Amino acid sequence: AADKITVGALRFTSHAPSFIAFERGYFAEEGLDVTFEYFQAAQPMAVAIASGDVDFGITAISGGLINLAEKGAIKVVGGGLQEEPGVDGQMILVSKAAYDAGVTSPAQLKGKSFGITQTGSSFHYIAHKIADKEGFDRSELTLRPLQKVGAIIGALKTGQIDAWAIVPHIAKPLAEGPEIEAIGMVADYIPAYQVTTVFTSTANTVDKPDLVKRFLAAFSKGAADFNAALIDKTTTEEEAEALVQLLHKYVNNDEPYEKAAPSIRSGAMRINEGAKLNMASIADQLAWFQSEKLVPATVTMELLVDPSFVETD
Amino acid sequence: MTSLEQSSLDQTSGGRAAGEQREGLRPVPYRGGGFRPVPIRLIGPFVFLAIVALWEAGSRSGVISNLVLPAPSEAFEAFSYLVESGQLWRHLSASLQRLVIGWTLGTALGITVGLAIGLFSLARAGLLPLVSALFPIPKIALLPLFVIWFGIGEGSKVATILFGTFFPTVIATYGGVDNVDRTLVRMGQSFGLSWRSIVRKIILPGAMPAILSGCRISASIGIILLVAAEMIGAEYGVGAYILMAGSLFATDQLLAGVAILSMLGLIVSWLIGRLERWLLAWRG
Amino acid sequence: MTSLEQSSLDQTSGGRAAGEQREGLRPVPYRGGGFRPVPIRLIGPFVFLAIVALWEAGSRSGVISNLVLPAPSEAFEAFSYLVESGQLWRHLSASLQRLVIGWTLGTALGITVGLAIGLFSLARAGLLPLVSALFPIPKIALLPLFVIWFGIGEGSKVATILFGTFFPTVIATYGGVDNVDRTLVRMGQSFGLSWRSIVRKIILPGAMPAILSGCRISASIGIILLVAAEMIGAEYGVGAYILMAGSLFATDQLLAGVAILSMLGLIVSWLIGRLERWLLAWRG
Amino acid sequence: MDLLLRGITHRYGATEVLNGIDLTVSEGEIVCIIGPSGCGKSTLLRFIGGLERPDEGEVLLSGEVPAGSLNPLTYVFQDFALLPWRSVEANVSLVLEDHPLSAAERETIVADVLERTGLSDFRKALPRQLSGGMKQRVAIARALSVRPAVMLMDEPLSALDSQTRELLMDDLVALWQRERFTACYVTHNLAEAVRLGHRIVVLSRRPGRIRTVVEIDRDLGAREAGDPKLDAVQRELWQLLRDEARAADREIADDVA
Amino acid sequence: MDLLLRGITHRYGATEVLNGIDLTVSEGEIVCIIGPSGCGKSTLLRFIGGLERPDEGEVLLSGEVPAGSLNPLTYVFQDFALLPWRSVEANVSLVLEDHPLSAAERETIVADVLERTGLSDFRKALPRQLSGGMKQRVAIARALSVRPAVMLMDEPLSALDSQTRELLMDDLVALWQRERFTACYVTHNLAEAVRLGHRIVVLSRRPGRIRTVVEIDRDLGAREAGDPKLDAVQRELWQLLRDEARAADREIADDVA
Ligand SMILES: Nc1ncnc2c1ncn2[C@@H]1O[C@H](COP(=O)(O)OP(=O)(O)OP(=O)(O)O)[C@@H](O)[C@H]1O
Ligand SMILES: Nc1ncnc2c1ncn2[C@@H]1O[C@H](COP(=O)(O)OP(=O)(O)OP(=O)(O)O)[C@@H](O)[C@H]1O
Ligand SMILES: [Mg+2]
Ligand SMILES: [Mg+2]
Repeated sequence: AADKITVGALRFTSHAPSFIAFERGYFAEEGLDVTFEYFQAAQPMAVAIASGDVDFGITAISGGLINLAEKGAIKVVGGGLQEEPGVDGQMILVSKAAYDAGVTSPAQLKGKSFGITQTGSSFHYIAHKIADKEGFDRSELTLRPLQKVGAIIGALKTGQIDAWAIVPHIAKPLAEGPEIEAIGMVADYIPAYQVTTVFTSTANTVDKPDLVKRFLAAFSKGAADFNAALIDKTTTEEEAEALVQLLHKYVNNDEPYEKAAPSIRSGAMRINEGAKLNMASIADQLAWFQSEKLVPATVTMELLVDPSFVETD
Repeated sequence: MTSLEQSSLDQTSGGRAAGEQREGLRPVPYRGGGFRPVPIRLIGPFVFLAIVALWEAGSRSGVISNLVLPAPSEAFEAFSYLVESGQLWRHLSASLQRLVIGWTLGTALGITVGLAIGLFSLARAGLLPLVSALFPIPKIALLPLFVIWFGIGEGSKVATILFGTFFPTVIATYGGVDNVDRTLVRMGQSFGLSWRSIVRKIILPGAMPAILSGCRISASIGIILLVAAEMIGAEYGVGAYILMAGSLFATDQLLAGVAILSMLGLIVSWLIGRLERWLLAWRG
Repeated sequence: MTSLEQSSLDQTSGGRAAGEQREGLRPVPYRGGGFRPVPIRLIGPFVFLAIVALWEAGSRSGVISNLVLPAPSEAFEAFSYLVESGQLWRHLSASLQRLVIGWTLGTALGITVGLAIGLFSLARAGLLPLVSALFPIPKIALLPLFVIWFGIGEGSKVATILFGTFFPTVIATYGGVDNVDRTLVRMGQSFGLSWRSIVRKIILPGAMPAILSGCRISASIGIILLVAAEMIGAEYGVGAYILMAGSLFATDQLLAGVAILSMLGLIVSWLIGRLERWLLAWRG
Repeated sequence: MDLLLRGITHRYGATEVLNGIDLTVSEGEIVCIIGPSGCGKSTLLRFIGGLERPDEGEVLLSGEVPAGSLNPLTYVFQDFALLPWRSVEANVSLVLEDHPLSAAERETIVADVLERTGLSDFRKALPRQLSGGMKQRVAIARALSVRPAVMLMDEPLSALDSQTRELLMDDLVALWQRERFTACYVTHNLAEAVRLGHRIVVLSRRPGRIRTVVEIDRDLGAREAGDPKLDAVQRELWQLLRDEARAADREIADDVA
Repeated sequence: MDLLLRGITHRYGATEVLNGIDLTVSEGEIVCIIGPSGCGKSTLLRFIGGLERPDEGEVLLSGEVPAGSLNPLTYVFQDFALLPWRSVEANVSLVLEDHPLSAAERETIVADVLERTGLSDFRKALPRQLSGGMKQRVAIARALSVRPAVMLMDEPLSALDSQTRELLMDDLVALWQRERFTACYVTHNLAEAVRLGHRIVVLSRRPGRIRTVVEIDRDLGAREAGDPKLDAVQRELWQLLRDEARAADREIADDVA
């Protein structure tokens, strides 16, 4: 019989490979009986893996995830979304007011405020990487934890915060509106940024390495389909359309298809082939967390990552 | 001394002066009344409609920007869509199930612990400080731990509501037990009633008004906590719907969700009112 | 009939039988007592210490995994670090400022509106349904709108606490006004006291016990809402500290933060107790 | 100053409470109003004091208000109606504060009425520290402080135990002998009525009508317990009231009480 | 069955409430206990009923408990102590439910006592629908239902208005004439004591001591209002109590009351 597993998911395009693998039977081919558990945010997903409610998750590396790894509960086993030159990646946005006041490039962000969801989130990391590259002190960028993406959007639209960075399927429609301007790309500040990773419980990596391998295999097939249709555009338009329709079942499904399809398409970013993992990017992120004292200095790459399942570089 | 017989001849007279003519008569000044607000019918609905109408007009004319507040009609549209698509029932049934289970368990446990604190010195000395210390802890703060303790399924959601309703019920119950008229208890003892009889027939019914008003409070806390409870891995549920609307900044859906919670609150409070009228009919 | 004089010679005698010898004497059975829990000293602290000790032992021995619950000593360490690094004061002062401003405004507004509802039919008919409908709305649900309305600075944080404390104060105040003994009001009118005098000297002091117990409730609601309020753009504050600890899954810091809120609640409740003892000294 | 009631009739909802009451209270006399429970005695007193208005009929004043009377029609309530948060003297001064009096004048009046009611030692006490009898004395002192033309007393002694009641009756008699106040005195207690009333108005069961008025012209100071004539009046009043009292007692309040 | 009190002394904290009370209550007699407020009358009654234990002294029973008595020492309380959520019949049946009686037996007893107290028409009424007098009748019916050997009555009529009190006194006399019950009757009201007591025990102020015991051997049924001898006893009792009553009245409760 097939192994029953639970996969944690957000209703984002970044989770498309799982949805595709499920819909096109790749999981079934690997003998996996998958049920999805949906989350509103990434952090609880990490906790759910630690508590054993969920077997696999895909999300950005956050402070919470590292702390759970430090407690020996979870491990990163593969790569997900990655920034790549030439593919629309995360964008740096500023409010109209800030733009009019002269913040037309990230270099002028010194002394401005920057929206993040929570301390230790990927937004936090991005903000500091921008400060580092532009050569001003990290503390010159005022961080505003607003918990939710929606709250950040509201704050940015009304000019209460000056800047933010976000994935393209959210950034593009915002930048087209009158209240917000795009001033740069995150990829310029964090090259080869490993945005999301695949992770699982430590117990799975030890007791069921085979299960992890099979999951990653199916996931990789889904990622390949996704990249072919929406990033590399090597498939026919019909096939791409079919894929978008498939994804609409999971993503933006509270909007009519006509409205949802463009945002699904425009939001597509490359998913690592074969769930390849960029170890350098992860090491950089870990180092940043430690430099900000958000995670104990005792966390090592070995505690955080189990590189035995996928190709790394 | 006029004897009774004499004056009783004069049964209809109000004394010597009634009917007599006097000068300088004036009525006593009226100085009573007031300090007793009386219900004025239709004012409530009128104020409500007026606010909605003004708000709608403000939204349509652009005085109230759509960003600040969506028009009531938009919120209503979002609500209609929920009804038509059948999603309403899905959200509502998920939330109601959590509410009913969490509230029932929390209330049952709360009444039990409250009775123990109300009846036994040891329970009071040992448990009351704990209850007082744990009561004011915000449940959202504990969510990350709840996920570990109770999982991301229904467990943690029910637990959030259970914890939220448990403490106020404990406090209402032991307060109610404390306030049961002690002469009734002494009466029971003086007739040789057993301890069980006294608790069952005197203490419990006597504490019932307080317990029910505790239920009223815990039910509204339960509804409020739906949002917090459904922060963790809930796909359906009114709280999850509101959170999703909030994170998408879909203010029309947000308001529709809030209105659903508000109506849910009114309905639950009405139900408890019925229960009170039934259980406390003796109060008249 | 024995005359009074006769029997009063016999002043110390308890009647004909006292002292007499009888057979079959037995004491009346005792059947009173109980149903009045008495305080037992030291049990409270003992239970508390026992729980902490057991928990610490459980954590050290590994029975309670670090993932499930950090040891109390770890939470205490996190707290010590807060104190030593001076961060405690920074978080606490930020939160206290929000709490004091929001609670003061909410309470002042709440008492005003509550008095109006308690005194005027029109206010009652118009405002009470609104208050009842808005009271049970969870404040977290409205956070996205609060951000738009009041900004992400102190405005929205104070507003969250203000809204949270306003409604219970309104309800406590008008309930208190309703419960002021009407004979006292009639007394005031019968002596020709002015409307202002009656409100100031009879209604307000009479409603004071209810208003103060409303303050007790609203203060704990304010403390609970600190976490929700500091979800939006707060760098410092106990709520922000707890949220950060939660998002980093730093459970030791989380517990330290929760303990700080708990202690804050106890201190505020103690302060209100002092205020009650001072303002309500007449209750004895 | 006299008080005239003409054709007072009143209904609460569907129940008629009072029907065609005509009555005069003359200066210096104590009129006792007795009747079974619920016959409208308190309602009648509220009409007299202007706290409520009858459906029909009128309550009239005739003659000059005595000079210096701050509140011509002044109540003494059954449950004392003292503000529990004010001391004895502050409870008295409460009813003077809205009048244009200097603090010294107020202080003089308060000291005077407390002296006259034997409360000088209790000035600073709070109501909860006092026995029922002392509380009612404070209420009487408060009533005296506004120099009433007519005192409206609604069962002023019913909340007291019987021994205290005796003591206070003595006090009231002594007070009347000194001050000759006018009063409308509502009571259930025939002994009280016979002891304190110059005239006793007997009301019937609801709707309250005047059944009879008994005049007792023996001086209040000369009325002794055990006086056979007073006893006879009291017994006859009881004959008159007994059946109605029993009927009132056996009444079941309807569910919407 | 007789009741013997021997050297009852009791203290609440620092205040001595009762001192050296010796008393016997014999079968078939009503012993009235009177005294000023706070002299320990209710406390004494609680000792007799076994609801509290005195610091010193003992309360003893002598003789056989009458056959069929379910609760030999049975209280009637001043404030009726009816369960407001139970109807009249359920309030009576409450005290039978813990005894091994069949439903039919219970029903017979309830019907019987309600009949005897004239409450048959009120079986289904709730306490709040009844007047004070009827409530106390229910309490008496409840007490009768357990066939007491001694009734312990703590100011059973003080919460009633004076007319109802008269009616209930008549009822109690009639009841005693039929049933010859034994009772310890605490009261403030000398008229009640003189009307109902075979013996009247006068207590002093706190600490309560027995000052005197007055025996009145006129049959209860033959005692009429206006009987000069009874009046004389009542007046003499009042002479005895007046000063202490006044002193008790003028007591200030300390702040920790
Ligand atoms: N505000 C009111 N609204 C409706 N009914 C009332 C009101 N006040 C009194 N009643 C009713 O009117 C009747 C007369 O009441 P009132 O208090 O005047 O009687 P009373 O003679 O003073 O009785 P008691 O001897 O018990 O004091 C009663 O049946 C009472 O229930
Ligand atoms: N449980 C108690 N704890 C402390 N003091 C008490 C207690 N019960 C009674 N007292 C005090 O003991 C004294 C006697 O009380 P008790 O009630 O027996 O008097 P009483 O004669 O019945 O008075 P009353 O005539 O007012 O009913 C009072 O001063 C009272 O305050
Ligand atoms: Mg009355
Ligand atoms: Mg007593």
